[in-house]
Amino acid sequence: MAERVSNQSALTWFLQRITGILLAFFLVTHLNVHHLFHDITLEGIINFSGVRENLQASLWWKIYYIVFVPFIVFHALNGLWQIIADFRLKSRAAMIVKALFWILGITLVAVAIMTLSNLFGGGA
Amino acid sequence: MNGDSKLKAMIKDADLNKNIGNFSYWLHRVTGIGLSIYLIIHIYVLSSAISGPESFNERMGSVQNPFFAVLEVLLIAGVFAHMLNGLRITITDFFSWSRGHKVLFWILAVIFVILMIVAIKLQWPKFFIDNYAMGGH
Amino acid sequence: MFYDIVIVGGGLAGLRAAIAAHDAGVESVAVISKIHPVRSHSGAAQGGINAALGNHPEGHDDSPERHAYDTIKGSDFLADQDAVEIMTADAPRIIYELEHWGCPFSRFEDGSIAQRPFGGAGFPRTCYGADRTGLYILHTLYEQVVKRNIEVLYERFVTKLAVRDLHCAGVVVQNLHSGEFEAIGAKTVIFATGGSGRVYSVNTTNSHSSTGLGVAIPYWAGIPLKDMEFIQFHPTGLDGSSILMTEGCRGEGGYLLNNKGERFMKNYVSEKIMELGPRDIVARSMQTEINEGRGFEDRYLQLDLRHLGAEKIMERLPGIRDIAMNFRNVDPIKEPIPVHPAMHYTMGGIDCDKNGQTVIDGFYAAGECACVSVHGSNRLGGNSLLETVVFGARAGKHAAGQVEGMSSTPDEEALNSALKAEKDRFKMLRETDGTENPYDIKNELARIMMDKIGIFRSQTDMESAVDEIKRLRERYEHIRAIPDTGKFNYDFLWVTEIAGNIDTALAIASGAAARTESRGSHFHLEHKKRNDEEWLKHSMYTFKDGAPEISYKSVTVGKYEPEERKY
Amino acid sequence: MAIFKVFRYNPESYEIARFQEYEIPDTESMTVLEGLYYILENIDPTLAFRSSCREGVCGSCAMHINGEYRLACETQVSDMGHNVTIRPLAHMKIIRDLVVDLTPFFDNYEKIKPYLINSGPVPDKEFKQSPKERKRIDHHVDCILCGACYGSCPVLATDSAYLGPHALLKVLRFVDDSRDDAAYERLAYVATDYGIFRCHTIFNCQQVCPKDLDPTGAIGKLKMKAVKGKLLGKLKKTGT
Ligand SMILES: Cc1cc2nc3c(=O)[nH]c(=O)nc-3n(C[C@H](O)[C@H](O)[C@H](O)COP(=O)(O)OP(=O)(O)OC[C@H]3O[C@@H](n4cnc5c(N)ncnc54)[C@H](O)[C@@H]3O)c2cc1C
Ligand code: HEM
Ligand code: SF4
Ligand code: F3S
Ligand code: FES
Repeated sequence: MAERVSNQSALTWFLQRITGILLAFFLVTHLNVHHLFHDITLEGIINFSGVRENLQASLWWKIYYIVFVPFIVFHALNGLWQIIADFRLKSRAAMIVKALFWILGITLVAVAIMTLSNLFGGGA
Repeated sequence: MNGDSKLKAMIKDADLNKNIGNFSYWLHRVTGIGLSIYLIIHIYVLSSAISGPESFNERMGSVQNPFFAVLEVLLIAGVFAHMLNGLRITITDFFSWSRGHKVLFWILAVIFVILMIVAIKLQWPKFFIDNYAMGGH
Repeated sequence: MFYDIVIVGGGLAGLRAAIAAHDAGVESVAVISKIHPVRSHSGAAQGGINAALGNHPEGHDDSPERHAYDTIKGSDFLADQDAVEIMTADAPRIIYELEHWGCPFSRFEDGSIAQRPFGGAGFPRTCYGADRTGLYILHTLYEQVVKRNIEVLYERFVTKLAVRDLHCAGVVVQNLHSGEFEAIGAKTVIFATGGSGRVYSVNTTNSHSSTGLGVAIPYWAGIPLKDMEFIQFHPTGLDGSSILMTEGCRGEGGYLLNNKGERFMKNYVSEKIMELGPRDIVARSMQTEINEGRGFEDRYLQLDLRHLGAEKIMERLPGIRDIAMNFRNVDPIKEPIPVHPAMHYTMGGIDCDKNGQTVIDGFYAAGECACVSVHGSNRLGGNSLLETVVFGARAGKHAAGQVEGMSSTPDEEALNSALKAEKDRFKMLRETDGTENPYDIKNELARIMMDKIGIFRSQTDMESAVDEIKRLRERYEHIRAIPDTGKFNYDFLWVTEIAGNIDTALAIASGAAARTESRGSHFHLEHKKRNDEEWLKHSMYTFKDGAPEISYKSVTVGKYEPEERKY
Repeated sequence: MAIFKVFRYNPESYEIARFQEYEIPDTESMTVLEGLYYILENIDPTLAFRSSCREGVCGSCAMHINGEYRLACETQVSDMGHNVTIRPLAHMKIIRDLVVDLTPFFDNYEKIKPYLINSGPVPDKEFKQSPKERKRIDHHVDCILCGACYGSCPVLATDSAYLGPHALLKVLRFVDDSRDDAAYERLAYVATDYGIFRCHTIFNCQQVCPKDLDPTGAIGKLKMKAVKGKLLGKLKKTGT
C-alpha cells in the first residue's frame, strides 16, 4: 500500500458526476430552445439573426453558455479519457493522449467562446 | 480467452454478461462517444459564425433538412439515454441505492419513452420542410 | 526447496500453526495445500467454537473446568483428560486472540461475543458468527498469514512423506500448476490435513477435499493412527446431499419431528435436554425412529425451525436457509427441513501428544487429522474448531522451539528416494493395462462403510466389511491407466485419494470389529454396554503388510472417574 | 438426461480451444458440479475443474454457466433446462479447461492489506462491538473469494491493474469495522484510477455474486467516503 498515492481521481470522478447533473439541466434547455422546432409558423429558427436575437435578449443566456461550454467539454473529454484509461496505456502513451486531450479541450472551448462572442453581438 | 486483444476481450464480455447493468454500461459508452463526437462537430459547424452571418447561414442551411431532422432525433435519443443513465448511476452511488438500480432502470426507461414521444412530436414538422432555415431570409 | 517448518494443510489447524511458528521467530515457514487455504473444509463449519467466556446471560457460572467436564463426559471418558484441560483452559484466550485479529463474531447487546447453546454442554458456550463461524475464522487466519507474509504454496498435492531412521526429512508433492513432482525438504513437517469424511463418499457432510489420504500418508510411513473406529454421525445432514444443517439449528431452538409430528427425543433423553443431547445419542435416536418406521419415505426426519420466526432464522441461520432452498428446495421459514444422520467427523487420527509430536522425529500433526485425544469416542459440537486452533498453535510453537538445534542440510537421500518412489508410482499408473474404474471402487467403498460401519454396527457386518475392503484393495491394483494431462491432473489426484481412502477405511473397519463394547459413537449391537474394565483404552493402528496391526494404549484419566453417561 | 457443453483447452498440447459435448444420464436433482464429476469419473478423466465443499462456501467452483457466472455446486441442472454450457472464469489465464490462474485475483486481494489494523492497546477480553456496529459489516464478511465478480467485471477485460470488486469489497469490510482504525490510509490507497475510480458502476459483480453480496454498493460507499475525504483534505498520504 506504499506506492501510487495520487488521489486526484476522486476529484475528476466527482466533477464528472457534477458536470453530468448540471448538463442534464443545460442540455434539456438547450435542446428545447435550439434543436426542437416549436412553432411551424416561425419559419426556421436557426439562422444568424435569429440566434443572435435570442442570445442578446438577456444576460442569463450569456452566463448560461459561458458555463455550459466548459462543462460539456470537460465532461466529454474526461469521459473519453476514462474509456481510454480503461485500456491502461503505458505511462508515456498515457501522457501523450492526456496532452492531446488538453490541447483539444482548450481549442474547443476557445473556438466555442469565439463563436459565441460573435453571436452575442460583438464582431462581424 | 488467452491472447485476445483487449478490445476483443471487452466485446466478448458483452456476450458473456447479458444483464441490465452491462447493457446500460454499453449504452452509456456508445452514446457518450457518439455525443462527444457530435459535440466536436457541433462546435466546428457553429464556428462558422466567426466568419460572419453568411457563412453561418449557409452552413446551417445545409444541415437543416428532413434527413438531418431525423438524425437530430437520434441525437436527442442519445442525449436522453445517456442523461438518464448518467443520473441512474450517479443516484445509486450518491444515495447508496445500488440495490435499487434495476427498478431505477425501468422507471427511467419509462421516462425515456415519454421524453422521446414529446421530442418527436415537437420535431415532427421538420421532417417535412426542406431547407426550412432558409425560409426566414 | 528446504524450509525450517513445512505445514501441510491450509485449514484452521495449518494456518494457526504457521502463524504460531512465525510468531515464535521462525522465518522459513511454508504452508502447502492441495487447494487454496480459503477453500479448506474448515470454511464449511457453521455452528461455532466453544470457550467458557461466560458472556451468555445463563452462562455466567461457566468455567474451563465445566467445559472440560462436559467434553470428557461427552467423549464417553475415552479422552485424555490432561489434553482436554489444556484445551478448555486455553480456549478463552485463543478466542479473544481471533477476535483481536478481526474475526467477525456475532455480538450480544453489551458488545461481547455472542454464545449459543450446543449439544452436550452444561452452559451456552458456543461462540459464533451467524452460521458461518468456520468461514469467518478461516478468512481471519488467512488474513493474518497474508499480514505476516508467510509463504503459501497452494495447489501442491502431498502424496508421500520422506522418512528415514525415524526422522522425517520432508514431503513429496505433485505441483498441480506444473504437473511435476517435487521434493520439499524440511526440518519439521506438521500435518494438518483435516478429516477423512470422503471415505463415506456422498454420505458425509465433508468436502470433496476431506479424504482419508491425509492420515494414510503418515500411516504408510510408519506413524501409528489412533481411535479410528470412532466416526461421528451428525444428526442433521440435509436429505439427498448430506450437506450439514448445523447443530446451531437446534441450539437456537429447532425441533426434531418424526412422521407422527412428535418431538421424539423426549423418549430418549430427559425433557430438559431434548434435541440438545450429544451427537452420538441424537443420531442413534433418529436412526432408531427411521428404522422403526417413523421416518419419512423410510429415509429422513424433519428439522422444524418454523416457530423461530423469519427474523431469527434470517439473522442467526441465513446460510442454512440458503442451503435448504438451493439444494432441497425447502424454505425453513415455511417448511420443516428433511434431515438424516450423516457421517461428519473422525475422532481418531494420527497419534500425537499434547504438542502434536509423533513417534517420528520432526513430524507433527494437528487438527482433525490428529488424535491428541480430546474428543475420545464422541466429539461435542464446537470443540473441533477449538481443537484446531489450540493444538495448531501448540504444534507450531513447539516445532519452532525445536528447529534451532536441527541440522540445516536436507536429507537428500531420503528425499530423493521418496521422490523417485512417487515418480515410479505415477509412471506405473500411467502405463498399467488394468480395466477397473477407480471410481467404482470409491463408490463401493462408501457403500460398505455406510451399510456396515455406520451408526449401529454388528460383529458380522464389521468383519465382512474388513474382508470386502481388502478385496477392494486388490481391485485397486487393477485400475485403468490414468491420462497424462500435464497440469492439473485431477484424475491422478482423485485416484491417489482413493488409495488413501481404502487404507483409512480398512483401519476404521478393523478397529471397529475389534472393539467389543459400545462407547460414544461406536455402537456394537452385540455389546451394547460400555466396558471400562477391558476397553478403557485407545486403539492404535500400525501399517504392516497392507493391513493395520492393532494394539492398545492407556487413557490418561484425571479428576473425572468414568461414570455412566446420562443426559 | 442432460447435454453438457464444456470448454476444453490445453495450452500445453497446443490444442485449440473448443467445446466438448457430453451426455449425462439421470440428471434430476443433480447439480452442475455433480455432472462434472460424472464426466470425470465415467466419461473423460482428462477434464479439469476445481471443487471442494460442494455446498457453496469454499469458492472453488465459480464458472460461467449458461450465460452467467455461478457456482457449479449450487446450480441445479434442471434449472438450466438440462442443457448446460460451461466456460471458465474470464480475465485470468486459462491453465487447463475450467481451471484458471488465480494469481492476479489473490495478488490484488493481498495489496489492500486485508487484515484488521488497530494501533490502540489490546484489551484483556474482546473489543466491544455493539450488534449495530457488527451489522455494518454484515454481508461484507461473507465473501468466499470465488472470483465470479472478477470474471464478470468488464473493466478487468482491458485493465489488469484494476483491483477488482472482491478486493474493494474487502476494503469496505475493514473501513466499516468499528475495530479498525486505518480507514483513511485504506481509502487513500484505493481512491485512485486503478482502485475505486476505475469502477464504472456496471453492476455485473452484484449481479453474479453467489453470496448475494453487493460489491457495487461497497465501491459506491468507498467513492463517497473518498470524495468527502479528499474535499476535507483528510486522505492521508501514505508511504513514500
Ligand atoms: C459441515 C461441517 C460443519 C462443521 N461445523 C463445526 C462447528 O460448527 N464447530 C466445530 O467445532 N467443528 C465443526 N466441524 C468440524 C471442523 O470444521 C473440522 O474438524 C475442522 O475444520 C478441521 O480443520 P483442519 O484444519 O484440521 O482441516 P481442514 O480445514 O479440513 O483443512 C485441511 C487442509 O489440508 C489440506 N490437505 C489435505 N490433504 C492434503 C494433501 N494430501 N496434500 C496437500 N494438502 C492437503 C487441504 O487442502 C486443506 O487445506 C464441522 C465439520 C463439517 C464437515
Ligand atoms: C445530459 C446529462 C449527462 C449526464 C447526467 C451524464 C453523466 C455521465 C456520467 C455519470 C458519466 C460517468 C460514467 C462512468 O463513470 O463511466 C458519464 C460519462 C460520459 N459522458 Fe456523460 N453525461 C451527460 C451528458 C453527456 C454529454 C452531452 C456528453 C457528450 C458530449 C457526454 C459524454 C460522456 C462520455 C464520453 C462519457 C464516458 C463514457 C464511459 O465512461 O463509458 N455526457 N456521463
Ligand atoms: S464478492 Fe461475491 S462474487 Fe466476488 S469473490 Fe466475493 S463471493 Fe465471489
Ligand atoms: S462489475 Fe466492475 S465496474 Fe464496478 S460495479 Fe462491479 S466493479
Ligand atoms: S465447491 Fe465450494 S463453492 Fe462450489
